[in-house]
Parts: sequence; structure tokens; C-alpha cells
Amino acid sequence: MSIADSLLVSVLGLFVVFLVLILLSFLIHIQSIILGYITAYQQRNAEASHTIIPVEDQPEEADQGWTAGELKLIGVDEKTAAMIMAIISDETQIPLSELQFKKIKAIDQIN
Amino acid sequence: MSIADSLLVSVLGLFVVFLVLILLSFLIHIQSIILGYITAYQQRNAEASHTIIPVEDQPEEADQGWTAGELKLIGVDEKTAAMIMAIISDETQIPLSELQFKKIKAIDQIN
Amino acid sequence: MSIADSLLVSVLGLFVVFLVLILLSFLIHIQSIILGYITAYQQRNAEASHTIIPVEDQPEEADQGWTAGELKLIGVDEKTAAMIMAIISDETQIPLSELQFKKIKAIDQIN
Amino acid sequence: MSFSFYETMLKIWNTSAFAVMTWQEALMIAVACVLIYLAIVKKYEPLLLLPIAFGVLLANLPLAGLMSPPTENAVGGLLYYLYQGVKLGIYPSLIFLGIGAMTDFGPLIARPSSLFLGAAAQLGIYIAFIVAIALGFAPNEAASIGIIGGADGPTAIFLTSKLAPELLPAIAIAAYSYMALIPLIQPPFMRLLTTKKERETKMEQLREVSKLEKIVFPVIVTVVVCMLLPSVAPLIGMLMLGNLFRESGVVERLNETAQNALINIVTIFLGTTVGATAVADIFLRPETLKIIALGLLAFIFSTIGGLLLGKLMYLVTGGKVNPLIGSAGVSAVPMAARVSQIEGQKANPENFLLMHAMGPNVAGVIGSAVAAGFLLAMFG
Amino acid sequence: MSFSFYETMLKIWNTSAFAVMTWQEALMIAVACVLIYLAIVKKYEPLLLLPIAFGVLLANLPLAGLMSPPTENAVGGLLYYLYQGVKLGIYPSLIFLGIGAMTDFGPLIARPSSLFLGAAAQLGIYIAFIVAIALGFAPNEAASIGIIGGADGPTAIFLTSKLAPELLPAIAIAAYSYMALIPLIQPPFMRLLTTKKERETKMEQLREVSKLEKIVFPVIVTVVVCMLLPSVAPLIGMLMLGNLFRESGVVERLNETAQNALINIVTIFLGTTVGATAVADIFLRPETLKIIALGLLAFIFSTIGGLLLGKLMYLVTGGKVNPLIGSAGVSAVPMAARVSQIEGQKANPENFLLMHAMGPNVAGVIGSAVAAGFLLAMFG
Amino acid sequence: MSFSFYETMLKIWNTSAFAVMTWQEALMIAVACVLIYLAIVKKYEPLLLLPIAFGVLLANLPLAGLMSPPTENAVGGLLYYLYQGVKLGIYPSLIFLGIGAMTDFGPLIARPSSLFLGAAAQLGIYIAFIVAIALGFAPNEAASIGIIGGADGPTAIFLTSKLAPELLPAIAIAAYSYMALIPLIQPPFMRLLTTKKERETKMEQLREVSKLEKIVFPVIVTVVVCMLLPSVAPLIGMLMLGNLFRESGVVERLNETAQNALINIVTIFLGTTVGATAVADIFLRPETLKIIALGLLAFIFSTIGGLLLGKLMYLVTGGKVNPLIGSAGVSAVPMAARVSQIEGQKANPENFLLMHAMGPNVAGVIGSAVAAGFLLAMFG
Ligand code: NA
Ligand code: NA
Ligand code: NA
Repeated sequence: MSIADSLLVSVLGLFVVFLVLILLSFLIHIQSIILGYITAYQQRNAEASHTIIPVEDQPEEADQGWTAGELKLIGVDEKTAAMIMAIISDETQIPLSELQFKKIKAIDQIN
Repeated sequence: MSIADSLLVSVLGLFVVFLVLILLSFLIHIQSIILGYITAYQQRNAEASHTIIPVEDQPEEADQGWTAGELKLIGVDEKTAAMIMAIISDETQIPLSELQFKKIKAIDQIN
Repeated sequence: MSIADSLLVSVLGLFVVFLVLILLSFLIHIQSIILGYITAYQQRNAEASHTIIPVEDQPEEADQGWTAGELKLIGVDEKTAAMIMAIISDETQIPLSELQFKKIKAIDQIN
Repeated sequence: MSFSFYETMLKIWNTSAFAVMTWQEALMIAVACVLIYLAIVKKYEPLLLLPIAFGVLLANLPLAGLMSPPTENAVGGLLYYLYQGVKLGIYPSLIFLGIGAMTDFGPLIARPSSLFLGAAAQLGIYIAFIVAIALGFAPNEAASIGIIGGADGPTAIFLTSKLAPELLPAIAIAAYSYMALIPLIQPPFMRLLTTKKERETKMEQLREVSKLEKIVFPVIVTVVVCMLLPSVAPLIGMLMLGNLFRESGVVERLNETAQNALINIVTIFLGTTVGATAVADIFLRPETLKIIALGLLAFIFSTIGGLLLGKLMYLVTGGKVNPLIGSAGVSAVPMAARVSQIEGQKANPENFLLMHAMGPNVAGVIGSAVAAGFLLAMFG
Repeated sequence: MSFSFYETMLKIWNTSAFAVMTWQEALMIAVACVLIYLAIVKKYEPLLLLPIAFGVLLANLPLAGLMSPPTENAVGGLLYYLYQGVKLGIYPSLIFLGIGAMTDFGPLIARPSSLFLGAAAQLGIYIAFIVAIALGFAPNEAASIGIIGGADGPTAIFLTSKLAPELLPAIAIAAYSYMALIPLIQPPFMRLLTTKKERETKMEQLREVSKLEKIVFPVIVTVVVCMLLPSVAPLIGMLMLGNLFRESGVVERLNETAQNALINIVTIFLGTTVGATAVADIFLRPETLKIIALGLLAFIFSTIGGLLLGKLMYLVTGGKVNPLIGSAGVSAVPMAARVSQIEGQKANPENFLLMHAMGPNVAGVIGSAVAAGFLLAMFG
Repeated sequence: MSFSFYETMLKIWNTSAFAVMTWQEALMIAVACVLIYLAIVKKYEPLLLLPIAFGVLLANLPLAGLMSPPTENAVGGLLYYLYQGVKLGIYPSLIFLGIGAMTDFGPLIARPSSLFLGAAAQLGIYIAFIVAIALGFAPNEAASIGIIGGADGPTAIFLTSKLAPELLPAIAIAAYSYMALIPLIQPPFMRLLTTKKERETKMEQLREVSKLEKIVFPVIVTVVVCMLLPSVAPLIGMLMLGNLFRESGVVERLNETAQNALINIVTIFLGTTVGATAVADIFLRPETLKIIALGLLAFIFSTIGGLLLGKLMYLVTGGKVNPLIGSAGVSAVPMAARVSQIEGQKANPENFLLMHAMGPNVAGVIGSAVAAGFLLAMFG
């Protein structure tokens, strides 16, 4: 390959890199704008529909708290919860079917 | 394959599934009964032979506590124990051969 | 293979094992001596050149504490530090460029 | 070799995918995006559906050749190599090793009759098989479609990769999607087929299961099932080895790794490459829609099978068994057991069925493996 | 078969390596020791340089045959088998999966113009390519040498293993060594090419990026880049899959494993076997010195490219962009961003550029993958 | 194709294993259950013995075909593929990587004469070799049997898989069982061969070993041992690479993964597949009993070898070396060192030999690898 050719390839190569990355930056811009609109729209709707209990909307809560019927599980999976309940039932000698749990929550070591 | 054949295969298939799982449930029953007898027998023997120090029987203790001669290791492996001893020996400037350890126990962060 | 041959092979085999391991023990000896000299030499130099601030020489410190300009990072990587700073900046509504951090240090749970 | 701006740009353009993309591939990429949405936003079994979806995306990018086999001049694609673990049946077995290490068979051992429910809830497999035959599928294909009703991902992938590999992506996607949809699919049938009184049934506490019983159990299951249905030995063998790691208490290192690093690595490879088999011209066929419909049918009939036997056990035991735990026999661990729990509490707030439903739930895993073994013996 | 002491000791001696060791192999072992020293004492990218160095050591022990392919009578060497993951292009992609899971593209999404800097800082790739051609290297070799300027290890290994495998050890060692030397290589040019006033520039805080944007980003990048440059799909695809694991928040298990067990296992195998390709008669050639010199050139010109575009952006934005973040566009994450931060604070103690430099920094990873895709399309 | 109830059930029965099981296979399954019992209840090296035992169980289930090679019509069995890592010598080396990362060679470096004991305690290898030859075993088989006396599992598996693969299960089971039985095998000989006065000997505290010495050590060992005995380079090379990960302090990620995920995954695969080579017609031969007897002989004479040199060192040093640390030279880390500690304290409650016995203990690992290298050079 001649040096002239290598120069040409290099110019083209840098051109392609810029092309792709500028295209990407353009798409990210557009994405931000579109997603911004969607989010704004959703928020407006959300505010309109339940201004009183906006706490329900917190995605983290929704993520971490499972609900199994009347029982709320926070930060524990059902398997663990079932085990906890089985242990308590066993230790208190109260059959599981007569025990009632409202909420099982994982807490940190201190607190 | 005709639909009639597929029906036959399906009946047989469900039959096989039931057969195997019923067989398993039967074997689990038998297992429980046999193991129940064995356990009961062992417990009777155990109670007869050392009623005074039943604490020795605790499997968890046996699992977690190694004993290296006069030294009791609880929740630590020997490597760690050896290192702890080497460090103490080093820091106190007492040769290892003159130090005497009775028990090394892993404790939780608080308590 | 005759038993006589197997005897010969065994003697040779044990001989080779001893040869290699004695060679190794010899090399470890030499290594200890050489490294001892080097360490002693370095320590002498170190003491001569900065008796006043020998604390600078502590390898652990050097290992664990990164320094990003005026900012000292101890036990945290820069990514984490940057995030901490971004969060603080976000919560205090002070732009990052106006906030000044002196030191970010990972601390244990208690203490 | 001489270069010119025009020629070089043409070469780049020609090696780019825009020149050759078909509308089918574009559609598949859209399908992939929908699956990503379902995995992330709707949380449909994301551990597998997200890698599967991304595999679909990657496999339908033209010219990327991620699934191309090696040729004389070029090495194969990344996903081609990772796919060998699916093709050779290795990944599903290793996933079962991890699942075994995660599963507590205690509730099953405490009440062995759970196994009956785990058998009955395989009904959908055979119903879907019959309908698939009626729709003109070949027997090996119909068997693979039926196994969706086993509600067990690795088993479905294991069987399909052996019997009908070209249906693999459709079946895997259907299986995992319906497993995620269990809380929507099952409750209507649970309420339809049971009376309020049945649903209110409180069940007796399970007896305690000794460590020894839990250790002997995987050995017995391995011997019995693998003797009767040798073709399913890789699945059951690994499931029980993992469970033995768990229950033995002496190999905590292996137990931990089987449950984490190993199963996670295999899940990434399995999911991505199973998704990557969904290339447009294989996936975009009427059969795919039929498979998706048959999969739903299979799930429904498996649910019904479990419930009906649950009702029978309610009758036979004089009301000691809540029929709602029957639907948990489909497997789909632990989602189906959770649905039983929720429905039970709706009928009677003091009802706590979770532990009772775990028995049929894990029995369903064994049940669908047995069904797979039967189908392999017939059509393998 | 008869034995005598003499004959047997001769046999042992003849199968030992002392009889056949060449001075070249001894030199390579010395090189390995120097690399181990650099990795441990100087902390030059030890995660890769230490396995590479040990691989060099092992491969140059005569007769050990760790890299020998299998023959009719004997199985192959350990490192031969582990090397297949390099040869087939599997390891670099899996490392990118882990890197994707570790990378926060937030700063890039918040300021998309970072991508321009990530493009400009690939300049060195092409400068080194031209000079390598001028020095008489074949185009495929020159392309592999140029990619050192991408300042990205897995990309360099991926490209080189496809285009010029015989240069792999020299290029890998050069790439990782210079990445470690970034804090020495970049600052002089940063000070030379920027004015004090430019370096003092404080930048506006980045906007917050929503979770949704971060989830959509990897999908868009995958589709766009893999469509334009299909040959780089394994790298970009896996990078973005890892990032999707991270940002989706629903597959924490897979995210954790991609970032730890999987990437670490692959790093051990990759490093050791890449090092093991450095057998004396391949490595001890004048080309190796040329490659090392060209690698430095590539790093310098990539730095310059980033800085020059940084200066242009400073001008265009009326002084809103600190040109020092341009040099971070070389990638070498996160070392190069850190250098920008340090130099910024030297000019103005209240200047905190780290977050701003992270954008170009991660853009540089995409930039060098794109450059690699171009070179593969041209010479692959 | 037509079906009838009778025909189909016959087909299921014919594909089931009950029709074809031999009493030998049933016996092997019983053996597997005994091994599972020993692993779990008696805690005989459970990390390897449990997977081995389960592998024995799986391999002797008729028709399961878990070890069958691929044919034209069918893929191979799961364990066949996983076994390739044993056959190609990959797993033992990767286990040594993890062991190296777990091993502290400090006590060995502090007292290099430990290496003499690590050499003497290989005596049993050669005694068993001679007796095996006398019993009519071929040289390659006798060498594999002898290596049991190395008291080192991966080394035994590495050598045997190269020299006499058909003896692999017997040798692996014997090696791991006797390692677990060290506390029963060694003490009688320790008391028989030493005087009370010798056993009471307190040893001087070991000197502190610098980090630098610990880093240089693995490099020296690699170069010296692999030069002298190239055939053992995969084992020693990986052992020392792991140790370098550990001691360098700069690659904590790799160190952690080598010690956990990687070694655990490989242990599962190695154990299960080594066990799976124990199919009835290979294992149930008189040779197996001979191997088990010869293995015990090997362990006993290795213990004696170490003790005798310990006594010699006691004499030469004028009573500074407690001969009880000699028996730790067999390797079986850390069990044998622990036995030295216990026996030392029985003789003198103020005696603490653990750290002193760790030197010979880890030297024994190197010693048996060297012995394996010699045997490979002779018979490989
Ligand atoms: Na099922
Ligand atoms: Na770059
Ligand atoms: Na040994």
C-alpha cells in the first residue's frame, strides 16, 4: 500500500468515526427530547390523577416491596418470608394457618 | 401421526408421569418411616449413653468447632488461627512456642 | 519392567525430587540474603533522605489513597467519588464547579 | 491496490447493513425491543427474557454474522460458539444444577402427595401436543410445543434443542413469557373451578423434615427417575446434584458457586444464544403464532389439571387439602405458589398457603422433567 | 527395557530445558520479569499486565509446550486450549460485557457532544497507521498497530487477533503499558497545546439523566453502530448488553456476575494466553521495537486530536468547554479522565473536571470500536 | 406409524434402564452411596468426594449415556463434554491456580529446609511404584498408582489422566479418601518412629518474611522447576501464577475469582466427571482393590519418609527440629500439618507446631509435582 493510499484510508477512517459518533450524538439528542416529552406528559397525567397519594408512584418502593395478599414483603423474597413465618409458627407452636403476618421487612444491622 | 395416536400417546404420557411421581411419593413415605425409626433408635441410644452431657450431641457445634490439640477453634479455620497466633506472638514478642491458646472463636461484628 | 529396574527408577526419582527441592531451598536462601541486603540498603537511603517525613513511605497509604488534584481519595475509587460529589452537588443545588472537596474517605459501618 | 474516496466509501457502505436489511429483520428488531420492554418495565422473567431479547436483536442485525459457523477463511461468530452449549444440551443441565441448589424440597418431602398435583399439572403438555398434531405439526414439533405447558424454561429448552431446534426461539420466548404471566393466566381458572368454601380451606401445618431425609431424597429421585427415563438423566441428575450440594451442608463453596457465578454465566450465554436463533426467516412464520397460541393453551390446561386433582384431593381427604395449591403444580417456581397464596388469602384472609403450595410447585419441576423424558423416549 | 543410572539421568537431562534453552528465550524470561516488576511495583494496569507477563514467562520455558497444538499422540498444551478463546474472538467480547456492566454512560448522555471528542481522540490510530505503512508494514499489520492509539485493550486484542495474530503480544503489551503511562504521556501535551485561561475553564454542571434514557441508550448504540459496521458487532453488542444489564435494574444477578466472576475468569485466560503468544522468535524482531515506538506515537496523536477538538469546542461555545477534557477521549478509562481532572485542578484549584471528562472518556471506547470496525471492513 | 398401548409401554420399558441393569452397575450405585455417606457424614474431603460419588452414581445408571461420545445421529452426553477438561489436562491446572492463590508459602520461605522434608515425604510414591511393578502392573500404571503417595489430588489426576486414564477413578477415589484419613493413618507411625523427647521439641519462631520475598518466590520456583521438568509446567506454572496473584496485592479481583468462582466451577466439573469414569466393568476389577491397598502403602511410606528425615534433621540440628513436622511433608494441606500440631501438643501441651509444619506441608505440594514431572519424563 502506498503512503498516499494510507493517507486516504486514514482520512476516510477518521471521517467514518466522526460520522458514526456524530450520528449517535444526534440520536441521543433526539432521544432526550422525546423521552423528556414523554416523561413530562406522564408526570402531568400522574399529577392530575392522584395528587393526593403521589407516594404510590415511587418506583423504588414498587420494585422492592412485593405484596403477597394481605402480607407486605419489603426487601425480602417470598421464600425467606415463608421460612421466617414457618420458624415463628414452629417456635410459638401456633399453626401457620392461625398466625397472621402484616408485613415482613428486611432491616439493616443497626437501626 | 393421527389424532387418535396423539391421544393415545398423551394418555400414556400422563400415565407415565403419574406412575413415576406416585412411585416417588411412595418411596418418600417409606424413607420417612425408615429414617424415623433410625432416628428414634439413635436418640434412645444417645439418651441412654450420655444423659449428663447431651450438649456434646449438638451437630452445629461439632460442625463448626475444630479442635487442634488443646486449642479449640470455633468458626475459624486453622490457617486463620495460625495466623492470628503468629501475629499475637509477633506483636507481643513472645515466641509462639511459649504462648498458649485455649480457644479461638470467630465473633460477629457487634457482641 | 523388572523389579530391579523399578528399584533403579525409584532411587533416581527420589534423587531428582531431592535435587530439585534442595536446589530450590538453596535459591530461597540466596534470595533472602540478596533481598535482605537490598531492603537494608533502601532503608538506609530512605532514612538518610527523609527522616522528617517517613510517613510518606508507607506503601499501604500509597496503595489505598489516590489523589485527584487537591482532592484526596481514601478507600474509594474515583468513580464513586465523582458520584458522591455529583449527588451532593445535586442535593445542595450548588454546581459541581463551585463545590470544593478536600477528602473523601471510605469509613466502616461503625466509627 | 488503489483507493479512491468513492470506492472506499462504497466498500464501507457495501459492508454496512443498511444496504441489505430486509423488512423482516427490521420487524424482528422491533420484536426484540418489545421483549426488552416486557423484560424491564413489565418484569417478565427478566433474568432470561432480557438476554433472549438482546439475542434476538443481535441475530437480526444483517451481516453481523454473530451466529455464523466457521468457514475455511474465517472464525465463526461469537454467539455461534456460545450456542454450542445449548446445542450440546450443556446449559440447561447446568442451570438445573443451580436451581437444585436453590430449591428446598422440604415441603414436598413433608407431604409426598404434593407429587400427585405435580403430575396432574402436566396435563397441558399433552393437550397442547394433541392440538398441535391436529394442526399438522410433526410429532417431534408437537412434543416440543407441548412442553411449554411444563412451565419450566430449562426443560423446554433441553427438549426442544433435541427434538425441534428450529422452534427453539418461539418455544423459549413463549415459555418464559407465560411463566411471567402466571398471575394473569391462573386466577380466573382458579376461581372458576373451585367453590368459595374450597378456597377458604386452611391446611394443617407441615411436619418438620429432618436433614437426613433431605439428603436421601435427591439420591432416591436420581436413581428412580433416571432408571425409568434415562434420557432425562442430565436434567434430573444435575438438579439433584445441586440439591445434594445444598442439603449436605459440607460443600458450601460449591453450593454457593452453583447458585451464583455458574448459573449466572450460563444464563447469560443461554439466554443470548437462544434469542439469537430467532432469525427473521425462521421466526416470522405462521407456525410461531400457532406456537404462541398453543403455549397459552398448554398453560391453561396444566393449571386446570392441577386444580381438578386438587378438588379430588379435597374430596378424598374430607376437606383437608385446599384445591388452590393444585395450580402451583405447573412449576413456574415460585410464581405459581405465590398465586395460590394470594388467591387463598382473598378467600380467607387468615389463609396462608405459600408453604403448602411449594410442595406441588417443586413437584411440578420433577413432573415436567419426567414428561420431557417420556417425550424424548417416544420421539428422540 | 533396561535402565542404568547414566542413561536415565541422561534422559531426564535431555527432557529438561537446560540442554536446549536459547539466549533469546532467556532474554524473553528477563522481559517477563521486567513486565512483572512493572505490573506489581509500578502498578501498570496489573489486572492484565501481570497475567500477560506470566504468560510470556511460561511460553518461553523451552519444552514446556504450553502452547503446542494437539498431535496424534499427545493432547495440546494448557495455554493452547485457553488461547482458543482469543483466537475465536470470544474473550475480548466477554470482557466488553463486563466493562459495559461497569460503565456509566450518564455523563455521555448528559452531554452528547462528548462523542465528538471521543471521535477526535482516535486521530493517533490513523497517524500510526500511515507511519507504519511508510515503515513497510503490510496494511493489516499497520491497522493492528494503529489500533494501539485507541487506548483500549480488548478492542486492540480483538482486531489484532483477526488481522495480524503474530503481532498480538507486542501490540497487547504496548497497549496496556501505554494505558498505564497515560499520566506521564498526556500532561506535557495538555499544557503545550492549551493556554492557562483555557485550562482554568469551569464547566457547567451536567444535567441529570433519567433511568429511561440510560436504558434506551445501549439499544440505540447497538443498532446504529452494528448496522454501520457489522464486523464490530461482537464488541459493541456485548458492551451494550452489559450496560443494559446494569441500567435495567432487573437482572442484578447477571450484572454482578458480568462485572466479577465472568470478566475475571476471562481476564486470567486472556492475559495469560496473549502473553504466551510472545515466544522468542516471534517477539524478538526489530518489528517489535517499531511497534512499541509506533504505539507511543499513536497515544500522543490521539491525545493531540482530542485536545485540538477540545480547543475548537472552547472557541465555538465561547469558553464553556474546558479543552482539557478532550484528551480523555482516548478512552483508557478512567485513567485519562483522571489526568484531565488533575491538570484542570492544577490550573484552577476550584476546577473539578472528572465528571465532565467521563463523557469523552467512555465515548472513546465507542470511538475506538468504531475505528476497529472500519479497519476490519477495509482489511478483514 | 401406529401406536397401541401395549407397544408404547413396551417401548418405554425398553428405553428404561430396569430391563438392562447388571448387578455390577447396581453394586457401583451402592459404592456411590457409600462414598456419598463418607463425604457427608464422615466429611472425607467432601468438596471432591461428593461430586466424585455422584459422578459414579450417574455413570452407572444404564442407558443414561452421560459419558457417551457424540455419534453421527446424536450429541454426546453431558459428562462426556465436561470430561474433556480432565482429558486435556485443563482442570487440574486451574485447580492449582486456585490452590496457589490460597497458599501462603511464607513458612516455607522462612525455613527453606522444609523443602527437604517435602522431598523425603514422597518416598511412598516410589515404594508403591516398586510394589506395583512387582504385582505385575505396567510401568505407566505403576507410576500412576505410586502418585497416590503424593497425597495431592490434582497432581494425581493430572498424571493419571495422561499415563493411565483407565485407572483414573480408582486412583482419584483412593487419593482423596486417604487424604481424609490422614488423622487415622499418620499418628501410629508418628509415635512409633519418634521418641517422646523428640516429640516434645519446641521449635524456634519463624522469621518474618517480606512481601518482596513472597513475590519473587513463585517466579523462581516456576523457572527452576519448569526448566528441569517441563512436563509439569502446567501444574507448577498455574500454582505459582495463583500465588503471584495472591502475593502481588495488585490483582485482588483475579485472586478472589481464582480462589472462588473459578476453582469451584472446575471442582464441580472435575469431581463429577472423574467419578463418571468409574463405570462398572472398568472399576470392578481386582486391580481396583490392589490400587486401594497400594495407595495406603504409599501414604504410609510417605509418612515414614518424612518422619525419618525429620529425625535426621533433629540429630543434625542438635534437637532444634521436631521430627513430627516431617510427616506433614506428604502434602494433604492442611490436614497433615494439623496432625503434626495435635501429636506435638499431646507430647507437650505447650508445643505449637502448626506454623512449623506448614512449611513441609506446602513443600510437599511442590515435591509431588516434581515427582509427577519425573514420572512423566520417564513414562509419558
Ligand atoms: Na411443570
Ligand atoms: Na479510544
Ligand atoms: Na506431596
